Amino acid sequence: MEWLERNMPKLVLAPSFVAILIFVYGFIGWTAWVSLTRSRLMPRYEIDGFGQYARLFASPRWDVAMNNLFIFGGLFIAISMLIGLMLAIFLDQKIRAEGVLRTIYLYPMALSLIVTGTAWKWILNPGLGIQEMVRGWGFQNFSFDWLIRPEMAIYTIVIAAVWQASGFVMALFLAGLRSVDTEIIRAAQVDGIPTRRIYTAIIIPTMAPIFLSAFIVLAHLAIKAFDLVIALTNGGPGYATDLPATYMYAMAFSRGDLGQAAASAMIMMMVIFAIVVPYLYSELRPRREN
Amino acid sequence: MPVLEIDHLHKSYGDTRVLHDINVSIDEGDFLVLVGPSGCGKSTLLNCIAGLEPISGGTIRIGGRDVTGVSPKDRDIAMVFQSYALYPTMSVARNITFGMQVRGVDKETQARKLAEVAGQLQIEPLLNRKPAQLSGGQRQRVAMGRALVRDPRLFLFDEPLSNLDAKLRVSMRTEIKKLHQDLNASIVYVTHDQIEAMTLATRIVVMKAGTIQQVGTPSQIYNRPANMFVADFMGSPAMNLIPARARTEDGTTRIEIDRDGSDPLVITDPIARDLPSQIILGVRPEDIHEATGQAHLPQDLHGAGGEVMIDVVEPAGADTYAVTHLGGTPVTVRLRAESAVAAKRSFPLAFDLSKVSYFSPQDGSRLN
Amino acid sequence: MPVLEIDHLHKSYGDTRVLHDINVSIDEGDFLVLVGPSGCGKSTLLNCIAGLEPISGGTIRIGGRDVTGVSPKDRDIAMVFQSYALYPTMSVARNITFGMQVRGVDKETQARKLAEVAGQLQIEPLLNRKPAQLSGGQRQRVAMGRALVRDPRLFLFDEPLSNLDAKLRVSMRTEIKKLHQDLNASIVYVTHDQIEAMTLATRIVVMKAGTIQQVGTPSQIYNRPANMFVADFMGSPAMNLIPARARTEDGTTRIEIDRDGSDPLVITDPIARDLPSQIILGVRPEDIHEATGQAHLPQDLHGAGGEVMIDVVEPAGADTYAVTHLGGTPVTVRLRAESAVAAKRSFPLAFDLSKVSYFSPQDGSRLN
Amino acid sequence: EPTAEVLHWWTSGGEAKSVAVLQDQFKAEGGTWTDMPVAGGAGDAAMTALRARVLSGNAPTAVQLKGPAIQEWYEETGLADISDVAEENDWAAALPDQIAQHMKCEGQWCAAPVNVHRVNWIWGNKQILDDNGIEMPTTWDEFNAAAEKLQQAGITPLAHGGQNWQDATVFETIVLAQGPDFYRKALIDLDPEALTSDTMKAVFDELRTLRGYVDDNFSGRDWNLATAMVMNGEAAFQIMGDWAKGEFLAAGKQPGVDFVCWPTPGQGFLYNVDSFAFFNVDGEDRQQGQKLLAKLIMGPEFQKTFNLNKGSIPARTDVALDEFDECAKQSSKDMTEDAQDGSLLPSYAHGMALRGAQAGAVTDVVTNFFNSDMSSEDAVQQLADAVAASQM
Amino acid sequence: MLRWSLYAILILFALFYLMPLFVMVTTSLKSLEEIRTGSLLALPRALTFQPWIEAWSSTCAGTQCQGLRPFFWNSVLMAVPAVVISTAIGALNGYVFAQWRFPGANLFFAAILFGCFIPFQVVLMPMARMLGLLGLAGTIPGLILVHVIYGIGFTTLFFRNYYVTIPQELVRAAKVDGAGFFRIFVAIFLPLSLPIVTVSVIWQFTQIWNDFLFGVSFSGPGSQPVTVALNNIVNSTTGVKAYNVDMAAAIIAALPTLLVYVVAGKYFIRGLTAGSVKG
Ligand SMILES: Nc1ncnc2c1ncn2[C@@H]1O[C@H](COP(=O)(O)OP(=O)(O)OP(=O)(O)O)[C@@H](O)[C@H]1O
Ligand SMILES: Nc1ncnc2c1ncn2[C@@H]1O[C@H](COP(=O)(O)OP(=O)(O)OP(=O)(O)O)[C@@H](O)[C@H]1O
Ligand SMILES: [Mg+2]
Ligand SMILES: [Mg+2]
Repeated sequence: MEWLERNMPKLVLAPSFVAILIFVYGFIGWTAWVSLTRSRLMPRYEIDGFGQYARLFASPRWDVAMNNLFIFGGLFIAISMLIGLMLAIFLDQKIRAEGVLRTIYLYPMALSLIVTGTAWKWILNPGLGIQEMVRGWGFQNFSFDWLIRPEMAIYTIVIAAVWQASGFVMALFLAGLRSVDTEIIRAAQVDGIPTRRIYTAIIIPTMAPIFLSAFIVLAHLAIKAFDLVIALTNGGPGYATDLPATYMYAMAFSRGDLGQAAASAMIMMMVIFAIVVPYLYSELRPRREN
Repeated sequence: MPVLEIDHLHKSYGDTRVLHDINVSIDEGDFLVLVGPSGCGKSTLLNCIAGLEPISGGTIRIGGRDVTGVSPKDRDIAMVFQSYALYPTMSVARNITFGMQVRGVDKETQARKLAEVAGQLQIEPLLNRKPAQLSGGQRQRVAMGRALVRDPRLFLFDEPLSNLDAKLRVSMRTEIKKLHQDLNASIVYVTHDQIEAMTLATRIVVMKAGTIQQVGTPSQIYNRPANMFVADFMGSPAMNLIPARARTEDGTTRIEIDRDGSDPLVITDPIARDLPSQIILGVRPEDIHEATGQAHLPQDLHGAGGEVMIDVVEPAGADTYAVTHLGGTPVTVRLRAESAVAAKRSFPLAFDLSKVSYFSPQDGSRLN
Repeated sequence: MPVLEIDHLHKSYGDTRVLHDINVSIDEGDFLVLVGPSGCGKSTLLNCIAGLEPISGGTIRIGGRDVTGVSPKDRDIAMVFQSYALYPTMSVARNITFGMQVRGVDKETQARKLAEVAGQLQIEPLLNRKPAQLSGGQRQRVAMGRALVRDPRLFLFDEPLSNLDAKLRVSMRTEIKKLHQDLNASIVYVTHDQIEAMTLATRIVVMKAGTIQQVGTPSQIYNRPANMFVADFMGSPAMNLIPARARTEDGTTRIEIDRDGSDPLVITDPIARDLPSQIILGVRPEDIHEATGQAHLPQDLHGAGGEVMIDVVEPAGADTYAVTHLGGTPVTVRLRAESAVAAKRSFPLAFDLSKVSYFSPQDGSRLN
Repeated sequence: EPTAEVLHWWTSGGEAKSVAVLQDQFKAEGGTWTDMPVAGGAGDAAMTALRARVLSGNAPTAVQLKGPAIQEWYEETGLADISDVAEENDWAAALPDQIAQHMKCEGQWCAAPVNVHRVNWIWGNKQILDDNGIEMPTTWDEFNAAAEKLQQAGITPLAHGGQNWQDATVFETIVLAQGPDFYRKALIDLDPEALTSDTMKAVFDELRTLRGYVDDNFSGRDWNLATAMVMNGEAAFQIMGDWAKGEFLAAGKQPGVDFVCWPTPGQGFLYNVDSFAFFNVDGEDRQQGQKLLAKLIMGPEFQKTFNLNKGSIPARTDVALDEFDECAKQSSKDMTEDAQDGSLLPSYAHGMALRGAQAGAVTDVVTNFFNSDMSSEDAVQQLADAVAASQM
Repeated sequence: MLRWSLYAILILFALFYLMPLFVMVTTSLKSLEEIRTGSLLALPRALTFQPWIEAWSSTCAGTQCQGLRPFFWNSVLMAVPAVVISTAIGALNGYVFAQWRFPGANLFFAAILFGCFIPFQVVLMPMARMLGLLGLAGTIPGLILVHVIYGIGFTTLFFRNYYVTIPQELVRAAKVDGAGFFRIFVAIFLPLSLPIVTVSVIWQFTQIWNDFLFGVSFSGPGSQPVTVALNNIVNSTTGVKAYNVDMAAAIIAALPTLLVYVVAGKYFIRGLTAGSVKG
């Protein structure tokens, strides 16, 4: 009984622990294994060396995909955080129609990209959407044709992704803002701190853990931005908007090149590891001392 | 021109009325202390002055300007919160300097003021800690520091010393007093500490359940309480409030107090007062004296007392308190520590009639 | 068997040592009061006793059982937190009954105890409120209530009355005293209020920077402080600590104190004490008397004083404090309110030599 | 009682109706049909589902599979042998040899074909062509000339979309124009010499030329929207398989009246054959289901109905084409002829010629070329490299 | 003045967010003819609700022509238990990580977080094998299991990061009051958790309801969720695309999620913990 009580926290975590061990790390191990084989349609388990990685690094398409990941991931995370935080702060000012606005900002998450992709495609298409509309108003020189320019198309993906995810980030931040002790805010007000500084210097630092949540969520979405690319550009023009996730999917499921897919997955995870782990470390460490 | 003028202020939380028709004004350099039982609305009043709580009625003027609806940061006030409200992610030093930094005070001045305040508050070794690493009293001092580095038109302090030990409290009290005198600062100060109230205030406001009971100098409040509530509330141990009968007779006032198992105690006030027949006699424990060695007593105390039985004796360091029964209530007498008083023994006492108050038993108001 | 036994307790936060080698034991029915300056480790010690902070060394035994590592809920304790720690989503009533509910106390008992405690604490009208709707003092009382409804082996109170006004404080003090006597409860109590410490404690522990300075009864602590720190810390205003020279002569001790612009003051202690030549003379303000009417003085004070100049006079209700200079330090004298003392005038004083303490100027330890 | 669970990606319009016909026939024969449609990504989603199903030990009875993928799956997991059904109904006689080969795994029948699409078609807007006096181009030079003319007249010559298989389709028709042998060497045998040859460079040059005839907004456009452009007179031509015909017909357009269909320049027939493969399953009822299904799929009735709906022609050569339109009839005729002289060839762009990895490698280069300003020299080099890497 | 511009910005953003919805709604109310000929961004000239009716009850996905209706229930059966279970587990995990730290807890937390990044494409195959072994292949419980496992990372993250902001004194008080691990959680933390439960439910419900990849891979013929049906409707390979039906279907498929947003949104109440504790 005593033992049970003392170990309850660990017991509670145990199922998650087992699940994560098998279904995340076990599967990562499986992927690592497969990446060393010549698996094609289906997994084969004879180790064959690092050939898949050599192929991967030789592929110009993979280069493009990785480049895009950095451009897209960086911009998407930064912009979504900024917009999400801004909207959360604005909504926190005792806004009248808060409930309605909040739902409007949030709803894009609700819609399946299978179809919103089409809507975005239309909106961004120079011949159908915004460009056409603005030109219709008489601005003949207006041009917004990123969707069809290989070097710019990735930015349209950023726009659509921000549109989809920033509302959720807003919700996260709003929940965080609402858990900050109001007395502290009052103290700052009396201290003569302007509202802007109250947010930047006092509230936002106390929300550091919420930033961690937002970062992880956004990074997750960025790395897995698969549906979005498929729906909006399908990787095009050419493969200009390919991302590692779409590359991997193409290899694994349309091309029957599982070994290659596994290798790309491993590289992807290593990159994530390299970026996320230092961040996790810096976020989790100081809390330990308190 | 008054620094702060409060006119007919009302404040409710939903249906709960918390402040009723508050009228107070504070002049430049005033040190106003708010006292009153827990929950009477002191913090709420401070919050209203600071603009942290919307008021339900009335007006507040600071420096002649109507600030009803003005945001706290534009009221030019500094405040110490009862709950400290430190910025949790900032170090102690930054908690204190942050306001200055925002106001664009130059680095040097910031450092100087920080050092100064840290010295006053004895928190130099803590400057790099986070609030979560501080003890209760340390947090309170940091909260004080945050206010002290400012130079506002009005300071608001909400029980700023409640978590400090006596020594530190005395030294902090001195710092606050100095602040008041040196800077001629205007201060509104909430405390439940009688000594703080008496020593710091130029004026005291006594509140009860959201209404003001009396406004006056410390000596007015202590010596001439406006009603039984104030009399009872101020002073520790509290003023004895003894039911008695009064009659004017031969240009003097004759006061009879019931005594257990004996004749009533009869006291003669040399002044003819127009009192109702039933009164409450208010007398502070230190105004009841031991009447053995008559030499100890001021001249006019002779005859103003008699023998009583002592129920309990409580030694308390410098003093000894003796509790007896009169008029059906316990009466506390404060004696020097070396007094030979003992429980269950008879004891000769005398009232200092120049210091007593008479109250109406009906509404508790002062009669003399 | 002691209820609580603490042996060689150490506690560090990271590199910061907060408690050094604490040894205390409490018997059934003891009322132990912890006092010490802000930040000296009182709350930390309570937390260690409660099992809320892991200790870095030593053992804690409750009721003879080693509880190092036992979870708080199995230690059979009740605690009031300095920061209240009320459950924010529960009503006041549920805050109080939660512990009983958890322990499976039946509904009826819960209701009865709730009513009882609410009455004692004067919080009946607040029972349905949420903590956020309470004033500071009200929160503190609710926190008290949460502990009082329990019937644990050991109560831990961390400054439970610091936010209350004097009257309420007195009545709460009485409640706690009753609790202690009626239930023969064992209590560890942190306070910075001298009167609370003196009136409540059966034993007082004085701490400083994580070490215990003295353990003793209130009168031991007050009258025979073990060192200058304790002497200075306990009592308000503090004991005067006056540098002096001592010499044994004719079976008496001759003590010389420097006086501004005049000969040294010479006092003769009738007992021959083996003192070093340089000493610190400790004397409480109430043990310095006015020597005009010699009749006022106890017999043995005769000759133990002289004339001094008064610097400041501070009237404080029942008392008046006069401050003078002796041996290069200010010396406070407590006088009756009606004393005719005045600033910048000469004043005849006398020390009560039966009450003075002598300390070593080197390590501050007591010499007599 | 035969049961079948059929995994396919024919979810909409004519296709779904056609599958429904099969389903009805199956039920009429007393079978139980469980439909498992998974659309998306030209069958990618269905393939994803298929893999999960196979790995969980729960393969569907029949799966829409085509081209070398059938043999690949056979190598990975084995497929059910339906030779008895095939022999009983003499499929060998009814199918062109090339197509029959796709249905066999190590000599035994393991899949049943549904239709034959011809990939190398040019679709034209009759009105525009007539207005500008354009004849059927028989070489790419003629096509270019016609396109220039149209461009001068302010008409978009070529409707094209943004899916990379559309790029690949155009590409393979140009390759085909270099002769069946070159096509075979380049896109079936992946002969490095052919891939880097001047001929291949010329192919890329032509592709670059064609790129100039496409309007600016083609990126991201679906193929059927491109078809609509031709229909609505916004563009003159589209190079697309015969499924485009379905769009014209659905919009009520008449072949020869509103639109015209020509094979792309050069000689040859690129085919894209849809088929169903049968996995190894347990249970008598499911195995029976497979057999019944195989029989029905190859049944003349189904072949006719289905292909009328879909715009393609029956895989069986012995189905009467009376009800089919002109384009289909020509397709059928060409198929029979080209089957004789070896110019009936599998379409690489539609997964009939190469394994997925290799086809993908080629497409990557082609689509990148089409959407950038890469030189033809670089393109052939990349092509050879990518193909080499994919064969590791 | 300031407030005015605040509202202006908020409304501007609202318009940005609404733009695609506007396109979708107007398209879903147009006839196909109008879509083909008119501007995409124009309001419908003649309203028609036919596409909505078709999308709900009669459009074909494969050989079945019953619209989205039959698949809805599958999604509900899958999403509701998966959301509840993963949120519950996440809340408990977060509670442990935030308030009952033990050596190694942070490392484990980091490990869980890193798990959030595993690409789902990678797990498909081994997961399929696992489900096959567990006998859950092609069933709704199988899907629930998958969604729970890959949802734990996020729910744990949300709750942990919310709970660390709650002062430790509360746990201490409750421990002294005699409450055990679960009691403290239920009586003290849960009532404080409404905002974060809202966030977690929104996230999980959205992720699970809109998931396609797992849905298509691990469902059987009788257990396909609504996204698979939607995909089948939208992703036709041939034939005329009924954009109006597609858009209507998409909006219908999103209705439960929107409903969750509206309902859950109520619980974003201000300042739940405020004033409870000093410092
Ligand atoms: N988490 C922590 N990390 C580092 N130091 C700490 C931490 N918590 C408390 N301390 C330090 O430990 C010392 C003892 O703190 P404690 O709270 O026990 O003091 P205290 O005696 O209760 O004071 P007070 O009367 O002001 O409440 C203080 O100096 C404080 O700054
Ligand atoms: N949010 C609220 N809703 C309802 N009543 C409230 C609220 N906040 C405070 N009160 C009530 O208002 C009254 C005044 O509270 P206030 O905090 O001003 O008291 P106080 O005089 O500062 O007391 P203390 O000395 O105990 O701090 C109290 O009775 C309190 O219960
Ligand atoms: Mg208060
Ligand atoms: Mg403390």
